[in-house]
Amino acid sequence: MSMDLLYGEAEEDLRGTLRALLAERAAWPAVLARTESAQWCDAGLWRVLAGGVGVAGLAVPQELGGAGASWREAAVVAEELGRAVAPVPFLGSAVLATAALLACGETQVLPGLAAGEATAAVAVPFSTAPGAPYPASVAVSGALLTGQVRSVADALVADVFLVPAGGGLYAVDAAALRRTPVTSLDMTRPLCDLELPGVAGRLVDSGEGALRAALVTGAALLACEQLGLAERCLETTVSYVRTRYQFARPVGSYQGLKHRLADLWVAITQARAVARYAAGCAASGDPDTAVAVAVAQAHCSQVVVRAAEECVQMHGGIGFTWEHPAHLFLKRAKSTAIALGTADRHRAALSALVDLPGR
Amino acid sequence: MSMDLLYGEAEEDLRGTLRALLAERAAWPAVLARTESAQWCDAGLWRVLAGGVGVAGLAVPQELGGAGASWREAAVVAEELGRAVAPVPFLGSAVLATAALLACGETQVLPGLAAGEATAAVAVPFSTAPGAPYPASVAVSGALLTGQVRSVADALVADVFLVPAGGGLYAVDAAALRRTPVTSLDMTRPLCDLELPGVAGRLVDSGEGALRAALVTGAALLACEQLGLAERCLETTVSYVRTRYQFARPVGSYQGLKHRLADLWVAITQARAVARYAAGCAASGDPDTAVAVAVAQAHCSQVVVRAAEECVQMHGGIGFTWEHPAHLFLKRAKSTAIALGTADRHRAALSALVDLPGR
Amino acid sequence: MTEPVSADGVRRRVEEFLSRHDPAVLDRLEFLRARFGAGLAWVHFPAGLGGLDAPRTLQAEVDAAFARAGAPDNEPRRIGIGLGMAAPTILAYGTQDQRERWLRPLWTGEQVWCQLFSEPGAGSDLAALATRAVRDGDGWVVTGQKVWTSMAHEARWAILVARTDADVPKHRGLTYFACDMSAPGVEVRPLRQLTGEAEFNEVFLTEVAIPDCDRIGEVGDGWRVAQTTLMNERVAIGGGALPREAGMIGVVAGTWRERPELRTPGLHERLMELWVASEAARLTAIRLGAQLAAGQPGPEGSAAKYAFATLNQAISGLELELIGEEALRYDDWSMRRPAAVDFTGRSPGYRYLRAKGNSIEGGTTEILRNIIAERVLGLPGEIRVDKDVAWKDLPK
Amino acid sequence: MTEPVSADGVRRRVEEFLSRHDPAVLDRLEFLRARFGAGLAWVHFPAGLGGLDAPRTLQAEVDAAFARAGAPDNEPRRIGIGLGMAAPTILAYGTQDQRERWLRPLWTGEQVWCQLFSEPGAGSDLAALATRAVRDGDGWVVTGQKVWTSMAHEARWAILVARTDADVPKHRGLTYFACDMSAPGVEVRPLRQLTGEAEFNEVFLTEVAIPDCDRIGEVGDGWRVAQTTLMNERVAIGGGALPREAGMIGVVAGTWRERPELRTPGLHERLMELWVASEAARLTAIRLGAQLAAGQPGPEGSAAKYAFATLNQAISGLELELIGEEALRYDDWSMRRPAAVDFTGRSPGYRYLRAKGNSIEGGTTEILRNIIAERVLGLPGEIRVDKDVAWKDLPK
Repeated sequence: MSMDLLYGEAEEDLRGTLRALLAERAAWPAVLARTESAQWCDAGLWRVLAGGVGVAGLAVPQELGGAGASWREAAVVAEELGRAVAPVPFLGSAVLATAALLACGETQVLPGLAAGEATAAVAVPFSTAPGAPYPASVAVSGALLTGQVRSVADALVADVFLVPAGGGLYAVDAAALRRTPVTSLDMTRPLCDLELPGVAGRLVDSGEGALRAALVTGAALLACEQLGLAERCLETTVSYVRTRYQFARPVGSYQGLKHRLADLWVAITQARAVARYAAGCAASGDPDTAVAVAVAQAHCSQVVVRAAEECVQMHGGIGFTWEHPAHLFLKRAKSTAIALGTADRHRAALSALVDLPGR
Repeated sequence: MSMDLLYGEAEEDLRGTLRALLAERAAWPAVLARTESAQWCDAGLWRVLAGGVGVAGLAVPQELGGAGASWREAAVVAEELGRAVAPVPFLGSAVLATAALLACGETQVLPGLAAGEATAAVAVPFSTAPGAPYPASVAVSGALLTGQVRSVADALVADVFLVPAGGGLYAVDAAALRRTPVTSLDMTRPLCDLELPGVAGRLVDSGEGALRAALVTGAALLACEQLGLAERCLETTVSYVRTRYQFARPVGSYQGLKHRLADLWVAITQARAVARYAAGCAASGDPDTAVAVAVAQAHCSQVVVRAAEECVQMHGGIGFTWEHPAHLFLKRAKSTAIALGTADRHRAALSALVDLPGR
Repeated sequence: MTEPVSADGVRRRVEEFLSRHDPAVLDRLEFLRARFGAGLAWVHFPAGLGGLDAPRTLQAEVDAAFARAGAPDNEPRRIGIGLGMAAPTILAYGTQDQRERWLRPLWTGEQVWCQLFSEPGAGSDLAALATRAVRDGDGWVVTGQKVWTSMAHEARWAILVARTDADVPKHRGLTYFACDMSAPGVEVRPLRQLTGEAEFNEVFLTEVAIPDCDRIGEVGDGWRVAQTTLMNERVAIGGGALPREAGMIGVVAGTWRERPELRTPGLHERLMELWVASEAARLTAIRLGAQLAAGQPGPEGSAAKYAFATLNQAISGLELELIGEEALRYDDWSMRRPAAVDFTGRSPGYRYLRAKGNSIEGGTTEILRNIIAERVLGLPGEIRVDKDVAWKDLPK
Repeated sequence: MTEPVSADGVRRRVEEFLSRHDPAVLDRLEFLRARFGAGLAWVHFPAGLGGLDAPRTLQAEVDAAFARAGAPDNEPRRIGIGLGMAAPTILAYGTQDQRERWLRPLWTGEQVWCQLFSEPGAGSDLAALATRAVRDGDGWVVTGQKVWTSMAHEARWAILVARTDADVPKHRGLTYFACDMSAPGVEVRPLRQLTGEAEFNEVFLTEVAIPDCDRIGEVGDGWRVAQTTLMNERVAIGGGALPREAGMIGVVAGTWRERPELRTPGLHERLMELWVASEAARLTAIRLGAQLAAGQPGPEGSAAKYAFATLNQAISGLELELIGEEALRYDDWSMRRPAAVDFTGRSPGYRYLRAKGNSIEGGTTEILRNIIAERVLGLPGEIRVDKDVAWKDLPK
């Protein structure tokens, strides 16, 4: 078992760098303004993150242009980007697509992703759980792929798509397929519908392994993103209730709110342990990874939604408005709770893994 | 739909009579003391209730010696006896057995029960849900019944047993079978194991109808008992937290407790509506009875346990001791939540009744 | 006309009125003004002010009779604040001149009213409000910011509470006014919600002149006058016997039945729990209605609102998990200006987001729980630190 | 012997000691006294008081070496209050005479200690306690009632906090004593719990004479001394890396696996939720342990205790619903006097009932949540009405 659940010094340094950068480049008013612009993705920020800080290649070996670190370090990036609800394609490209390509030993696309020169997306609905049936919406005929895929994350800016079809995985040039932007619940990570009108693909995996690895790793890192966002919600709320007065007292002095915030803090402390464990397992290829990821997603999906809902509620009227960041947190939180499998699907997966069958 | 959810004047009178009587005859110190005596049942109290007030015959027609009222009035009795955790065989004899005999038109035993001269019990484990498979632990061979039944409620004092066997229901004289008292979680309604070593029985129902009617009616009235007990828990707790000082303030002035008690009050207010509706449906043979009973049990079983658990917790140390009534409430509450089907079994029954299948 | 009118008397008047005023022929506004004049607007109001001093319970029958005759109505949803909150307050505290000026156009819908109570700094603690009204010759000059004002962009009049004395404890320094929304210095801006829409407005008051004849009630008596308004707001909640599966639970139950491929055992358990909770809330509302009809008013109104908010939020949250991929999409973020909430006409994502407001608007769940704990259960109130402190000295 | 002893030095001393003291031959008490005398009782204590001024972290190694050699131990569970709470306090605040009198028989188990802090009227608000100690010549006379005292019926000594001045605010009028439990006027009665057992006692003190030489710390300084005791209580919580499914969840998971006939879809969902919650709590405890080892102590101890209580209660409640009919039965209501809680040795009903104490004993969940809210999140404290009020004038 991968039992080092703390953060190392290098990880804390990375966090410090990211937090300072995101505070400057992805403060919430800018993030909110961007949701109403034509460019959801902050390409400039992504250049700094991927090209400068090197967040896209952390888990990629050095010989493929990466940093040769692991998913543990990438998990710290997920936490910080989650905190900031930052509009960059980290999860889709640097986690899902990268994990898929690493799993199948692909070497053409990967170096470009690791260097931040290109981005890729796995062409599955963002709601796909790691244990879901292999997608069947794209058919292979000859060397051509035909079909469509709905609600793909980080797809609007992707250069390459990894398309599951016919039981394998194909790399497809983005220019070859049609993208239709989707009005999305999470405006900071809008989705996209894909149509493949008989396009050429390059087979990168002839089996299911790469896709499964991508979804499992993605779910682990998504839990870390949820952790970061939940912390942001709690901090925002705590700082509000300390300064908001009602009946001549800070509302944070009322025990009803205090107890709920204490409960939330306990849940987030647990979220840190389970998310850290899942990331550690994914990093080391631990045999316990499937259990760790299911636990992390089952727990963190609930915690992040609760944190965001309490953030709205405890802000009262202002939290219900467009001009306060709480709704950005709420929409991201609820979307992540559905992404890569809902909590109840992860519990169902767990029940098979730990021999607690439903009937 | 039986939509009169209020209490009539006669019902309020009945409640007043019972509450005064029980305050005098079944105050908690006496109830607690009796749990450690050899006689769990307060025979004197039951004589007054059944013979004097006439609680055992409320739902029995006048021509069979009853009061010719209905299960609605009996429900008020269940509420008040639940409040008092009174050690009398009302639920087992005046509800379960009486409902069974009414359903099959039996006329020999019923008048005695209605008059309070005898008591009866339905020989099923107290945990049996209305929709459970027909019991198979007693076999019929010739005219003799052989087998055993575990954990029967109100059986220690019963004169007659109604034994489901061979797909029908038999009346068996209590003297003919062996009773073994069970150390029970609910010390105010201890259970009993029965052994039937080949005893004669009189067939009173050749089908399943009487038993089903008994269990459905029993579950409706049990919800009313739970309502009464939940109210008692809330009242006891509220009066304690108003007078218990910590940090020079009544603990009931802390918002953490206030909000939990407010939530509990809301849940109990809802319990009253659903229990009342279930009793009304049972009284009128409404086609919605099965739904009403499943809703009432699913809701009230959870509410009564929560009320009792909060009662223990909010009393702090004193609530954890033997010398405070909170534990009597807790043990009764949790036992009723298992009796006649747990909440989750009632929800499962409901899912079929309202066309919301699980898969 | 000062003695109360009997039920038969009311019915006869309706018949007579309809026989003389053909809704198919008369102009809509003319018809409504005539109905008001005949005392058939709100029959429990005094004669001469649209009523007949008749029992309030007859109103439903009157409305039904007019509806059957094909008469135009006064679009009650559009003028809800006027009908429900301003009118009872004007009746209770207004001068005869004010009643005669305001009540008829209010009822006919010629003049829409809105409510200028809440402020950014005074949410649950309404009495802490900071909008100032300063004496200026024969009138007042009002400056401040109000928020959560529905219909402000269509309103001609507002009921307004402002601070006229900052040197006394907060409840004692307030005065109640009617504010002409077309007066100089009144600026209305839409307030966009997390759903993308703007049901409400912010209203900025910059040295708005209000003549003293538009003051309602005594100077310094605004808190008491406002209580009448707010009590009438709460009466509106609760009410009718809805059928089983009405509301949010029906939507998700329908999806469950129609789309078996979405079902999972885990969601089934939560669905059934929420179905039971919805049915319990429904039966409780029916019981509350029966109690009110039987003259046993209780504080269950607060509980009903609280239960409704909690259920709406839980059910809409479940719905998103049930539909999975589709829940990641939204119907429309554009800034619409709806007149009312539409829970069933829009997407599941909208329901989820809009339901978040149910536990904030019209009394937060925290305040409702305080009310239940203190007024129903008799638990002690919070220690108050704002008693007997001049408003200007309160921490804010 | 006043300079700190190194790890090697400690190891060498253990070897030497064991070579000279054969546990197979020596009398148990003689052996323990000799071990104390050699400074190998608690190596971080000072020389001459059973220790060697060595790092505390070496203790586990020493204990393991003694265990390997088949040495008798001092039955640490039986004397937990002495070891965990009395000894650190005596060391911190006791006089040299007191340390020499009490620490050796405390450590060897010759003298069991108990704790006389809680009172019926002072639960979470310990500083409000009412037991009075009145000066009487050279000593004190103590009268009052204490509660929740485990091991009082076997104890020779108690640590006691009593009020020596009722005219000052509550925290300032307390003094800390050691109380001889064999003194006249000390009466111990078993306190029966809702499980039927009596783990604890009530202790009635009626004019108990305590010589001034048994006072620990200054007069009026009892609250500060008691903090040392209580902090050492809290350190005990948390700790080791337990395997998956350790504790209550393992019991119910075992039943689930062994008895498929009990399974229902609804209970399955709850089981899985609690399994996830248990695993989350377990990983959190492991992380806490690693943080403590890495010298990052945090307030997570309170959170761990709270999570443990909540889980134990939820899981044991689920277990009863799972086993259904059997849950209606109980194993034994007789008034046993167990030395410690036995969650796995008894029936599911016992687990359910005993777990109710987990959210009360050693800090209620309400107090733990206050601690987290105020000390971790920095939220404002409750308005205090007991500051600067003489104890005798406080409402009670």
